[in-house]
Amino acid sequence: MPDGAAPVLDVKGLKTVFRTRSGEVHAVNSVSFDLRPGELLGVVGESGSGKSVTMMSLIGLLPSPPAEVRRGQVLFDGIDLLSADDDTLRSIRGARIGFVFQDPMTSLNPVFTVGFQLMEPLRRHMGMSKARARARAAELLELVGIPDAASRLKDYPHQFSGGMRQRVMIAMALACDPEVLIADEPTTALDVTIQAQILELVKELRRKLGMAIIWITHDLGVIAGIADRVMVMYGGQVVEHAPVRELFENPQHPYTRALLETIPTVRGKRAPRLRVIEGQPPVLGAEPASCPFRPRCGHALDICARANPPRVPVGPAHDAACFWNPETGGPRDV
Amino acid sequence: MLNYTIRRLMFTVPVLLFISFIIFLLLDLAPNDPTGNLPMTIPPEVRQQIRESLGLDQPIWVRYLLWCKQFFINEPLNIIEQWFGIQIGDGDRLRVRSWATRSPVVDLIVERLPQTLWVVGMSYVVGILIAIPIGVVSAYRQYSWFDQIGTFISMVGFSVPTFFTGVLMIVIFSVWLGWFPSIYDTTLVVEDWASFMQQVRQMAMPVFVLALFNAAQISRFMRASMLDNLNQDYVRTARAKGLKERTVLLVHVLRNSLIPVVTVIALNVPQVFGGAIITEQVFKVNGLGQLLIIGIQGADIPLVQTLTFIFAVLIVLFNLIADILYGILDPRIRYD
Amino acid sequence: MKYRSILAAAALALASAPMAQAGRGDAGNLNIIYWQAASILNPYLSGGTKDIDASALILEPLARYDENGNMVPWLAEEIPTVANGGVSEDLTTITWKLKEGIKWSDGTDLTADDVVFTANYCMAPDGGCQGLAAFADVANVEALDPLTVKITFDKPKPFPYGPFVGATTPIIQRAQFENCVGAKAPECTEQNFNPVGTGPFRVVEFRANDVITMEANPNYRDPDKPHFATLTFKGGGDAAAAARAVLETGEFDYAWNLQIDPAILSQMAKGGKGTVISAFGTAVERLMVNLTNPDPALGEKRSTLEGGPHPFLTDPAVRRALSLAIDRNLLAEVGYGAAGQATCNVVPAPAIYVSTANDECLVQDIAKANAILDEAGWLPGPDGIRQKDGVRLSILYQTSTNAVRQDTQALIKQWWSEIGVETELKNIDAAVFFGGDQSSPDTFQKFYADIEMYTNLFDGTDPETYMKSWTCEEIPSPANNWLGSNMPRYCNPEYDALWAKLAATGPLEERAEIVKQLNDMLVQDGAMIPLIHRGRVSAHANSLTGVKLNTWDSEMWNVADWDRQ
Amino acid sequence: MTDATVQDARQSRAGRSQWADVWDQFKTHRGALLGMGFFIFISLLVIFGPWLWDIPPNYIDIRAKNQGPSLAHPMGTDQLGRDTFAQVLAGGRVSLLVGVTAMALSLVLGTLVGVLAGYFKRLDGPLMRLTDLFLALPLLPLLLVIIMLFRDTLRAAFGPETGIFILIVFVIGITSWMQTARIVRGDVLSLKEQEFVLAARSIGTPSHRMILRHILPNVLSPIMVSATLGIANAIITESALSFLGLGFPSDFPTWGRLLFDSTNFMTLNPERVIWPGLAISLTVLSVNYIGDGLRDALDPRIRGR
Repeated sequence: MPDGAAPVLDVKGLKTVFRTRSGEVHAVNSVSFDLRPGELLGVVGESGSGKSVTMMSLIGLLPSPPAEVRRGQVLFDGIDLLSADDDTLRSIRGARIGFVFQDPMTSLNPVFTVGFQLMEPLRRHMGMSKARARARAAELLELVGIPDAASRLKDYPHQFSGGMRQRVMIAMALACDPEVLIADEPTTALDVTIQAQILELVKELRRKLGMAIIWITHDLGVIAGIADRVMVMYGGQVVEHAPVRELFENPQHPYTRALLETIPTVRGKRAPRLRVIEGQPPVLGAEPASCPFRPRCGHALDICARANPPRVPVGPAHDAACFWNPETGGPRDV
Repeated sequence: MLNYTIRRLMFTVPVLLFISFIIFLLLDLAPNDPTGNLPMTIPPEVRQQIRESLGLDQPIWVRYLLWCKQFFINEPLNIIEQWFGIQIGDGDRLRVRSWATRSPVVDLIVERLPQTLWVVGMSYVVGILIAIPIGVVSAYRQYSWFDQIGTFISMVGFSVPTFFTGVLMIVIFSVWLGWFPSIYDTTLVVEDWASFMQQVRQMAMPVFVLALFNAAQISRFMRASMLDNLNQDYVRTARAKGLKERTVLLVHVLRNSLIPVVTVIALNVPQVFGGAIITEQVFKVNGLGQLLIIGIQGADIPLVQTLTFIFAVLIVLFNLIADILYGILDPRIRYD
Repeated sequence: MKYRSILAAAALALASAPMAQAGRGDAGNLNIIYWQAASILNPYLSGGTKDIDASALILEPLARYDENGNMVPWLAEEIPTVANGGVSEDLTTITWKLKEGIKWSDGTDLTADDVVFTANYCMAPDGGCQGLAAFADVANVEALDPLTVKITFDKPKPFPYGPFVGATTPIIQRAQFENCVGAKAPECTEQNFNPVGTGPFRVVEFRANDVITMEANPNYRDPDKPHFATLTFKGGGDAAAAARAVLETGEFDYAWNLQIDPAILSQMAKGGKGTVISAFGTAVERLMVNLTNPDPALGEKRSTLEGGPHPFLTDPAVRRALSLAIDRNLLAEVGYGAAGQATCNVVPAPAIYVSTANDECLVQDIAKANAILDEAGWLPGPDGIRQKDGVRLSILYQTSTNAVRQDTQALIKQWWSEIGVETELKNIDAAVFFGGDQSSPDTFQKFYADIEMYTNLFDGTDPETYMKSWTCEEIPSPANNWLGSNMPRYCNPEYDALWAKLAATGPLEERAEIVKQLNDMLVQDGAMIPLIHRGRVSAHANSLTGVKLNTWDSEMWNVADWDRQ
Repeated sequence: MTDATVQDARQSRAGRSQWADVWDQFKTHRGALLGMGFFIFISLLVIFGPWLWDIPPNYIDIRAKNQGPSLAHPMGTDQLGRDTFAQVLAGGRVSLLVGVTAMALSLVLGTLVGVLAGYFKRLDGPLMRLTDLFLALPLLPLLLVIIMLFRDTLRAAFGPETGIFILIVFVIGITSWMQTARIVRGDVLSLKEQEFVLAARSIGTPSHRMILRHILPNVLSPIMVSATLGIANAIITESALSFLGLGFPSDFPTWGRLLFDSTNFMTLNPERVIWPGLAISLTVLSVNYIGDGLRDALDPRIRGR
C-alpha cells in the first residue's frame, strides 16, 4: 500500500442536494475522504445511501437541475473540480478520471460501434489520428480480455454479452490512462461468475496500470479481496472508514456490523435495478440533525436522537460516526 | 438486408396489383360522374352518349383489365420507345387517357412534375431543415422560453389550415405590400438572374406556408424523440468520457433520436409527389395536387386511377425505404 | 435611300401607334384568369364553359349572339331567314353563305367543306360529341359550293339556328381533324390541344388544366386585330382569388365568373385597379318542388310517379305559401349583388318571352302565407310546425355545395320557420349532385328530397327545347335510367299539347305568347318556385377596353376588339 | 409472513401510489395544468355557453350583417347577420367532440395495428401492407363512397345529426391512423430488441402483459405527439369535409367551417376570422401541453425528479 503519498483526490465537506418538486432531498451530506495514488478505495452502502451521487458530484455528471452541489471542495491535482469551469472539467473527465457505470446494458450507445465509442475519448483527449485511435482501441479491448479484439471493433454493443460490455466500458474508462477510475457498482448487473471475472480483471489492470480506483458496491464481500481502504456510507454520510482488514476485523458502526453479518445471504440474492434516491435508507428532506441510522439501529442511545454523530477516530486510520461503543456497549467518549 | 429487400420487393407486386384494383373499384363506386360539371344546357341524352363514348357502359372488370394493359404494358413500351428512339410493334397503342383532356395521363403528369417537386419538395426540405434544429433545441432546453415559443408557433402552424394561412399571406404580401405575385406562373423559364429572382419570389409564399406546416409536425416528433433519448444512460457515459456537450447532443443523442424521425420523414416523401392540394389551389401552382383534385371533381377515372396508383407505388416504395433506413440507422434491428 | 425612308416610316408608325388607330399586336400581353382551368381546346369534346370560352379565342362559328342577344353573322355573310331566302319556306333547310377570303391560322382557306366536316365530326357515332344537342333533327349537311353550306332537317324547324351558331359549335378545320372522327376523336391530343382556327389567336403552348399561351393569329381577317400580341389564359384557384388578381393586385386583366359574396366583391373593387361587370342571360336559380313522394320507405318507387303524390307539396296552398314567404330581393342582394334580380318566372329573358302574370311573389308576405296555410287547414302543432291529418310540414331541402347556395338555404329555412314549416338542409358535392350516377342516391335527377335548388338556363335565345324539359316524357324514373330533366315530375297533358304547338309555330310573336303561357303554367301549378334571375359577373382591369360581357354567347366573343388604353 | 403476501402488499401500495405519483407529477407541470385548465374551460364553455348566451347560432338578422364586435355581438356577425359568438360556441361543441373522438379512434386503431405489427412478426407483413393500402387510397373518392353507402342508413338509425356525427368520426378515424401505426411499429421493433423486454420475455411474461406493461408505456411519447396532431387534424379535416358537402348540414356551424367561411372576409371583417382560428389553435395547444405533461408524468425516469 503506497502510504503517505499526497492524495490524488481530496474531497472535503461535499454536499449535494436535489431539488425535486416535492422539496429538497439532501442526498450527500458533508462527505470528506481522500484517495491516494494507486490505491483502491471501496465505498459500501445500500442503494440510496449516496455513494453514486457522491462520485458523480465529483466530476459534475449529475444533471443540473435538479442536482446542485452546494458545498465542499474536490481537489484533484491542485484543481478544485467543483469550482472549475466546464471546459476544465471536460478535459479531466474521461482523460484523467475514468468512470464505469453499473448498467452495461444501457450505458453504451446502441447505434454506434464499440470501436467508435472507444475511439471517441482517445481522439478527443489525446488528439490521436483515426488509425492510431483504432489501433489503441484494439489494444484496449485486448487489455480487458476481449478475444479477437481488432475485428470486434466493428461490432455494435448489442452483439456483446453483458460481461463483455462491462469490459468494453472499463476499456473505455481506461482509454486515456486515467489517474483515477471510478467504478460505480460495475458488477451489480452481472451474474456471479462474470462478477468474479470482472473483479479479477480490475485487479490485474490495477497491477498493470497503477491507477487509483474508487469502487462502489453494496456488497462488502466483493471488495474484501481487492480494496485497500473501505468507506461505508449511509444516509448521504460517511459512517465508517478504515483499512479493509481493520474494518472486517473490528467494525465499529452498527451499520457496518449489520452489513458484515449479511454477507453470505446478500451474495446469493439477485440485485434489483437500483435508483439513486429510492430504496430503504432515509430520504432526507433536510440536513440530518440526528443519526440517520437511528430508526434501524439496535443500539440507539438517547443522544442519537439529539445529535448527528461526527466522524471520530476509533483506531489507526480508522474513524466512525457513532455514539455507541461496541466494546463497552455504552456511549463512546466523544 | 439484401435478402429482405428482395423478398419485400417481390411481395410488392401482388400487393400493388391488389391496391390498384381496390382503387379502381373505389373510383367506380364513387357517385361522382364525368358529366357532373357540364352546363345544364347539355341534355340528359347527350350526357348518356358521352358516358358511353368514355366506355362507362362496359362492365367494371373489362375496364380494369383495359387499364392494366394500358398502364402496365403500353405505357412502359411507350417510354422505352421515347428513350431509345426505337419502334416496338406498330407503335399504335392505346395509352391511358384522361377523360377531361383526352390526352395521355402520363404526359400530363410529366408536365406537372417540375412545379410540384420544386414547390412542395422545396417546402419539405425547408421544413425539415427548420424542424430538426428546433426540435433539438426545444428538447435540450425543455420548458425554456425557446421551447415555449417553438411549441406555440408549431402548434399554431399545425392547427391553422393552409387555406387560411395562404390567403392571409396573399392579402399581406401581394395585396398590401405587393412583394410577391399571388399567381404562380408555371410557364416561367429560369434562364438568367432576373427570372431566377422571379421564380424565387413566386415560390416564396407557397413554400413558406407548406414549410411551416411540415416543420410544425416534424419538430414535434423530433422534440419528443430527443426527450426520450436525453435521459438514457449512454448520454451519461458520453459525458463521462469528457465529450463536448455539442458532441454529446449532436452525435450521440441526435443520431438515436433521428431514427424514428427519419422514418416519419421518409414515409411522408410520397406526399411531396402527391402535391399539396389546398396550397396549390390557393397559389395557383397547378401541380400534381391540382391535377388530382380536378380529376376527382370531374370523375376522370383514368387520370385519378393512374395518379393514385403511382402514388401507391411511391408509398409502398418509401415504406420499404423507411424500413431499410430503420435497419441501417438502428443496428439492433436486423431483417432476415 | 428608299430603304431608309421605309425604316423611318416604320419608326414613325411605331411611335405613333398608341395614338393612331391601333394595329395588330400593339397592346402587348393580355392576361386572363379562369378559376376553372381549361382542359381541352375542342368544344366538341368538352361542354365545360371554361373550355368553350378558351376555344372561342381560336375557333369561330358561322354566327353568334351579341351582348343584346341579337344574332350577328360571324364567318357567314348574313343570317339566313325565310325573308332573304336562306331558310326554305317549309322550314326544313337553311343555307349559309361564308364570307370570302377567310383563312385558317395556317394560311389555308376556310371552305364549306370544313363546315360539312364539322357537322359530320360531331354527329359521328362513338365520338361523345358534347355539342350534339345543337344538331338535333339534322338530316344532312352538304356543301353546295366552296362557300355555301346547306343544312337539311328531318322535320320543319321554326328555329333552325342550332348548328354553327354560338360558341358551342364553331367550325374546325377538316385538314387537321380528318383522322380524328368518331372513336378516334379522343386520341388526337395534338389536334385537341392546338386546333387550327380562324379566330384572332392561335396556341403557342397548351398546358392542360393549367395555362394556355397564345399569340395573335397572323392570318386573322382584320389586319389591325387582335390588338394583343400574346395572351395568357391561366386557370386554377377559386373565384375570390381570381377577383383578387384583377381587382386588388392587378396581375391579371380579366377574370371570369366571380360568384362570391357581393360585399367582398365590392370591397375588392374599391382597390381601383379593375371594374366588376355583370349581365343577364336566361339563368334562373329556382326551387324544384317534388310532386311525388320521396319517402325512403317506398324503396324503388321513391320519387317516381308510381310512388304516388307527395304528402303535402301537391297542395297548391302549401306551394304558394312557401313561395310567398321568400324575400327574393333580399336573396338577390345578399347572395348575388348586382348579378341577381328577383324573378317569378322560369323564362326570365329575352324580353319578349317574359311573363308578368306571376309578379305577386316579388314581394315577401309572410302574413299572407300564414293566412293561406290557416285557410287550407294546416294548423300549428304543439312544436309550432303546421300539420294536417297527421302530416307535418317538414321539408328536406337539398342543393349542391356552394357558399351562396348555403346562404340562400339558411335564409329560406328561417323564413319558412316563420310560417310554421320545418326545414332540414342538405348539400351535396356538385360533381355528385349533377353527376347523374345511377348508383348514387344524391343526384338531382333522383330527387330523394322534398325541395331541391339549382340553376337552369338555355343556350342562345330560343326556349323551345328548354320548355320541353317539363313535359311528361321528360320525367326521370328507373325506367329511363333517371334520364330526363323534369325534376318536379310535373305531368300535365295541357302543357304537353301547348309545347307541341310551340314546336310547330313559326312567327316570333306567336311563339312568345305560347312560351309565356307555358311559363305561367309551370309557376302557377307550383312545379317550380323561381327565385333569382342570375347574371354573369366578371371583372376586367381598368386599362382594358372593348369588353362587352355577353351572356348569350362566350364571354370571349369579341376578344379581337379588346385593347389596352 | 410469506413471500407472496409481502409481494402483494407491496404491489397494491405501488399500484395506488403510482397513479397518485402520476397526478403529483402532472400537477407540477405548469404548462400541462394550464392546458388542462383551458381545455376544461373551453369544454364547459361550449357545453353550457349556449344556455347563457341565448342568441341561436342560426338566427339570421340580415340588417346586422358583417358587423364588428359590439355589446350585442361580442365577436361580430357574419354575412347573414348571424352572431359569431353563438356560432363559435355551437361550433365548439361539434368540433371538440369530433376532434377528441376521431383522434381517440385513430389513436386506438393506429396503436393497435402498430403494436401488433411490431410485436408479432407474422402479422407485420399483412398489417403493414394494409397500412400501405390505406395510405394509398385516394381520400376523396373513399369518402364519397363511404358517405354514399352509409349516410342514409345512419341518418335513419340515429337521426340526421348523430348519424352524420358517427359517420364523420368514423371517416376521419379510419383515414388518419396510418402514420401513428407506422411510428408505433418502428418503436416497438426497436423496443423488442432491448434487454428489459428480452428479460421479461425470458421469464415467461405472456404477450398481452408484455405489451401492456412493457411496450405500451415506452411508445407513449410518439403516441402523445400523434394525439396532439390528431386532434388538430380531425378538426381541420371536418371542415374540409363540410367544404366538400360531405360533412354536417350547412346550418350546423363548426370551428373549421367558420374559419373556412370567413377566410374570404379577412379584409372586410377581420374579427370573424380571428375567433375560430384562435379557438382551434388554443385547443390544440392545450391538448399539446396536456400531452407533454402526461408523457412526463408517465415517464418513470423523469417522475420524482
